[in-house]
Amino acid sequence: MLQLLWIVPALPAAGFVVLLLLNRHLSRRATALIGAGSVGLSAVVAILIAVSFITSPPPGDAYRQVLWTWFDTGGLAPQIAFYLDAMSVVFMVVITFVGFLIHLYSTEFMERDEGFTRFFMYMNLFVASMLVLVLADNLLLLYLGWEGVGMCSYLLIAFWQKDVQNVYCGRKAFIVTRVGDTALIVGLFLLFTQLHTLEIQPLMAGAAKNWAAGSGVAVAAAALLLGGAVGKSAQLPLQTWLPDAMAGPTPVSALIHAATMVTAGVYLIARTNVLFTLAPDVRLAVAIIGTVTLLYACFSALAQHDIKRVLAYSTMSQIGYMFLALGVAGWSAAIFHFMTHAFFKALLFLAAGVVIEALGGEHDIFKMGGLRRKLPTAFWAFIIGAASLSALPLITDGFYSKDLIIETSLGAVDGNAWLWLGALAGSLLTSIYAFRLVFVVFFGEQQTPVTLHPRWRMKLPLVVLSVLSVVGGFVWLPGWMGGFHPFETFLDTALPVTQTVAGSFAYTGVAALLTSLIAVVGVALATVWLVESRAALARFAARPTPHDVQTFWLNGWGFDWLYEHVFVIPVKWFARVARGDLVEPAFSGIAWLNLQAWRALSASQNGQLRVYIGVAGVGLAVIVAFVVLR
Amino acid sequence: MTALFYIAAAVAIIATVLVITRSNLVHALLYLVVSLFAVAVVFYTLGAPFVAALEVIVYAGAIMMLFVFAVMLLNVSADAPLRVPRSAWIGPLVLIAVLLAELIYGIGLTNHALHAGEVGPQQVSAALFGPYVLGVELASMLLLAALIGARHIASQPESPGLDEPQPAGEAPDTRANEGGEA
Amino acid sequence: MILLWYILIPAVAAPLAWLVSRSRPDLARWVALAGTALPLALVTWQWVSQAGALKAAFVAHGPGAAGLVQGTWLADVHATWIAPLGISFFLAEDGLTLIMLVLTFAMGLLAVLASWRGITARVGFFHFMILWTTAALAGVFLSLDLFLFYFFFEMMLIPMYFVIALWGHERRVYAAIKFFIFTQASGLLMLIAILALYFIHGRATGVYTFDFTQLLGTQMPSGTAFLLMLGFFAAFAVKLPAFPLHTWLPDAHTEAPTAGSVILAGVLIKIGAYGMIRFMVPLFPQAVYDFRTIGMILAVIGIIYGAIMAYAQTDLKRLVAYTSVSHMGFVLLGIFAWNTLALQGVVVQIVCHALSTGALFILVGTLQDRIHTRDMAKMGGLWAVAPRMGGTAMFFALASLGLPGLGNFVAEFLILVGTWQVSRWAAVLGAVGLVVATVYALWMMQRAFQGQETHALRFDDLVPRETAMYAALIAALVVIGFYPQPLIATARQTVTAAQQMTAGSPLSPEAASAAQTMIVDGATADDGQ
Amino acid sequence: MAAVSLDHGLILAAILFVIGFVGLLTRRNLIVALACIEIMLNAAGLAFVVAGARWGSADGQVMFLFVLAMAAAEVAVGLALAIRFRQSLGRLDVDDADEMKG
Repeated sequence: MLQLLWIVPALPAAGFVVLLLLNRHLSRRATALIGAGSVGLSAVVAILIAVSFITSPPPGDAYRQVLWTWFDTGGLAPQIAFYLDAMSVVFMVVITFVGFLIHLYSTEFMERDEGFTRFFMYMNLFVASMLVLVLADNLLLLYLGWEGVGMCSYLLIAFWQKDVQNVYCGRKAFIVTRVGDTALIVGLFLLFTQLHTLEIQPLMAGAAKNWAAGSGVAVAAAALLLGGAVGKSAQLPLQTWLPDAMAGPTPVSALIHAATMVTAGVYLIARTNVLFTLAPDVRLAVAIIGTVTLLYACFSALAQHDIKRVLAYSTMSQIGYMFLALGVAGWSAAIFHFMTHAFFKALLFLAAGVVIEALGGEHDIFKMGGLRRKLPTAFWAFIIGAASLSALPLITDGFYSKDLIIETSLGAVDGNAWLWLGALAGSLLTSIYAFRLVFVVFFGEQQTPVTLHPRWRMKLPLVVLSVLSVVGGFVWLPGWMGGFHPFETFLDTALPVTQTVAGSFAYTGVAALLTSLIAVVGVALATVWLVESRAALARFAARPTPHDVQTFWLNGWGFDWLYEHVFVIPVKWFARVARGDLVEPAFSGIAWLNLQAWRALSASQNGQLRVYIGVAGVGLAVIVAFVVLR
Repeated sequence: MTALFYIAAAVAIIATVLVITRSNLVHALLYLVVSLFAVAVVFYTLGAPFVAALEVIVYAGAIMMLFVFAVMLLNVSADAPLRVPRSAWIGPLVLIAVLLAELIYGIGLTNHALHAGEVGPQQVSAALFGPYVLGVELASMLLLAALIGARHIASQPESPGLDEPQPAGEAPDTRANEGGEA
Repeated sequence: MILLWYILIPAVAAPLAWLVSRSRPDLARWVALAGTALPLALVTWQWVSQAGALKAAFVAHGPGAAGLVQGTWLADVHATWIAPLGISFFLAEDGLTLIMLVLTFAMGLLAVLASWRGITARVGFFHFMILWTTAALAGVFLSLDLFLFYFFFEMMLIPMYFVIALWGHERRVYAAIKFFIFTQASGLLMLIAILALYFIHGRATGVYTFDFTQLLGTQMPSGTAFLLMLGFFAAFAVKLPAFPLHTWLPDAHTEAPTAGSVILAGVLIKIGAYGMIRFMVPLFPQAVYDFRTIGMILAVIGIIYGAIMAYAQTDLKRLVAYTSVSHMGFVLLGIFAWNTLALQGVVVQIVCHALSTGALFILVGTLQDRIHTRDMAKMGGLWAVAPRMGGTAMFFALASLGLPGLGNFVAEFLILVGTWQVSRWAAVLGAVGLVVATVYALWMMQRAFQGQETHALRFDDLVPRETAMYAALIAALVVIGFYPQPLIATARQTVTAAQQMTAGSPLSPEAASAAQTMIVDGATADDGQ
Repeated sequence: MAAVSLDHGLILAAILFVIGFVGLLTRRNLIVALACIEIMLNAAGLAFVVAGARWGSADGQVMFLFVLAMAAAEVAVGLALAIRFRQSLGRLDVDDADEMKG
């Protein structure tokens, strides 16, 4: 069964190729069938492989499949090869399965769009690239997938390319992530030069063997990889592209900018955990970046009007949690949160997509309202998603994973109280903004009429994801709930076990109660402010200081402004100044000098015969003088 | 013979000076004939009777005849400024004074005696058709080319556009005024 | 003997094309097609049939063999020509030559195809020029006698000048003269260097010869060697073009007809890289080593400056031209890094840049034929009008920015990883160039193809002839992106031999890697404490 | 026997030459200019003959003959040009012939 591994990425890739070649000759139905079908088949194969992997683990708990040698020169011989271990199984299944649900959803969501085929082409290519990323056996192939998803992200954000604003957002996403990618590829140079391979497992073994913990080269390598991860996962300071990425169609946001691509950074760090273990300083940086980002994103989310931007900031903040987990060596916890987050965030986005579609493309939450009765499926899906995002205790999958991260941030050997407090504060803010969204969108007065109701292909994914968002967390229950944790056991075959401080406060029921309480308090606060005393809130928000703060948060804390002035404007200025080429004057200068010399000499060529003779006479005099006086 | 040389030299110089100073073109040409005759005498005093004869026949005879015909054809007397303003002489005179001084200095007044006796037509012919026969052939080519060229140039019909005759009214005045610089 | 055919077929087809055009202009196109397709088929056949020989040559003469010796060639022609001056008619072919020949004929073929409809004036003379260029280019890549090399080097200049000056766009004469002066002036510097080398070698050994294999290892004072190296560098850097000698390129590319741009970008500027690998570095390894820092600085400036300049342009073709400056910066970087990885990267870059940039030029050409402008301000939203063209442009834009999975990425990665082992900052700055490449490539797509279509332009999408050309190029780039090994294996022997010629100098990879190891060990030891 | 020295002969040639030269510089009439050229050529021929006379050799005279042939050719072409000049410019002023200025 495992030998079929290559089929998993090959199916969506084949879908891409077929759609590309037959582009114009396919009906919408056929396009949908190929687009969604290839991913669906891929999901089936992936699940079969996962089952096979779990029931009869291959030797060493990892399976490696070599397709061919990419190239071989100068000691560098990366292969087109896939590597399957517990972590890649999780990623593979989530990507294909959630990917399939979103494709299914898209067949209805995009059905009236003129770029229907193009959409599925890009989506299939994305899924294929993402699978290559998570299955890659070496870092170069991983980089191929990494850039491939970046490109698809660009193409899909800019999908409605008639609007230049969308194209701008796509470009911004690609360029900002590419800044991070540059750090990653430099990291690859460093790793290859030092360890003479790019294959991940030997690389990690070699690093562990040759490098001392905290050595400069390990820190440099880890820091460079972190740079790539930060760009892709929209963490500070390369986070500015993600809110703008919401310009793409909603299923794109759900698949790429919530469930899968943005978590590639998490995957990369978890995959190269050995390096990060060797570089404690960088790992601390990961934790700090995660915590700061999650708080930053929570505050920004509170101020947004655009339903998708709220969700984008919430994605950023949830990935911040994952980074926090990675930073304190909670590898498995981060992967766990990745999975639950993929379920509930895809759910939220898809539900938001239903709302947007139903209201004829309206994004502003303050023009929604009262949709509870009109769109019950979306409402319940959204409630479940928001509850999961807020980590309401026991009944949501978000609770189990986020609670685990909060626990780990204090209870792990590398954890500390500051990170823990940050995580708790984030939890409170998350519940507030999540339920602010619920209350503003679904309660109160209806502002815009509903024009469209979702049919089964949009409803089914919502239902499935709702169920998963509830039960998805039961695979890893906390210690005080009985310690049922098959997911952890499974991941432990691929990832190091988190070192915890025995008897830490974090693992007590009291701490769990505290985190649960905070989530509930957040929901309660949102209820009070938005349902009971909305007018008072509006009055408060209208005051100068809160208003300024809100604007500041709305604009993502001025990062766009900063980057615009530090990078974009100087480069544009230089480009404008240098348009005619700065070197050109040197060469035109030579030409100009020649021209002047020509002018001067041609002035002597005046056509006056007697002047010529006179000059010849002078010349004669000079020559004769030279001869006779010598 | 010596005296004859110096007299002939003096005549040649004076006549030549007159050639370039006369404003009447025909007069100038006649002085040129005088100058050429004087040079012919010089040749004779130098013991070269053959070239002296040729000087008279070809230069003073044939070439000057060409000049006179040309003058007659062109009716030059009605033409262009033949009188040269005094100031126009200054520059050229300074220049040639320098040049002449250099030449005389270079020649040096060392009184090399000339070879006694004359070199007659026989010897000249022997040399001409001996070692210099190639030169003679080339000279004949040159003369042929000149013949054809002169015929061609002089007879070419006027091509419009390229050579437009200048308007006759204003040109002479402007030219006459600026003649001084040289 | 097969080598002679590579030069003779296009050289004979050239006057033939001219002759037949007098009676039937369209026949000239077919003659030109045959004149490029035939040698292309021949060289491809040779490549396929001699793949084994290449491998054997590598195994037999590979590591440890004493450099470039006769017998390692796939084929050679060695005839006396002007014996008293030591000039011989010496053609030889190895892996790199083979690749360059394939490229030459493929680009010639593309140039003919790309001008099938675009060129209507003086059809016969145009194809004469194209074929003549092709023949001269084949000669450049084949000759190992420096005099012969210079002869072909200059011979190719003239038809190119006419192609630009006669069939170009608005400022064609200016561009053609600029191209000519730059190339000619720098070529003369190379001639001086060649002659100086000839005399130095002759004085030292008594053998006056232009034979490259004999001139190798000529002893001379380091100052002299440096000056001679600069002579070669000037010629090749202008061709490449390297910053700051690049300013002829945007003008020439912009004004040249499509076929001219394709040959310029595809093959002509690659002579710079080829000449450096083949002649400059092996002849003067120590001087190149002394020059390395400056060379790398120029390369890095070229990468980033070229990319920013591309971003700054409003003329689509000029933009593409500046991307060449940026990409050739990578090539220069790889050559100065001079290790296996970087050199193999250079070879792949040579091929992939020809394919991707050649395609972009054809694309701009087809676009210009249809809408009669190259000004991006007058475009926008063209995707909606011609989606196939938009998709094709997107593909080549992505190739241009070095997307993994396409050949350009393999090339740039190999170059940068090789450079990293020599100079870290150069590799990092080169990688930054990739970000700027993203900026210009996407900016180009936005200005020309995306956004609202406001100028009410209506024109045909790609016709089958064009689709076939692009499909071939796309396929080639994807194949190289995922399986560049045939290219790498073909060039391996050349790369190894070239490196062995410099084995005694500090440029050799052994010396570099020894130094590198020392640094690493030192760093590790320090950090460990 | 002869008190005529080589130097005097050469000086005579030089004087005639520079007189012709000054005429060329000052006179603007094309016919006079041609005449001046004849003077200069004649002076050159004189120098040849003088030099030949120094050694009693025929070479000097042979050279004079060549000069003579050249002068004949020159004056033929020159006068033909003068006729054309007159036809096209209406005058014989050499200063009118400045169309070849750069």
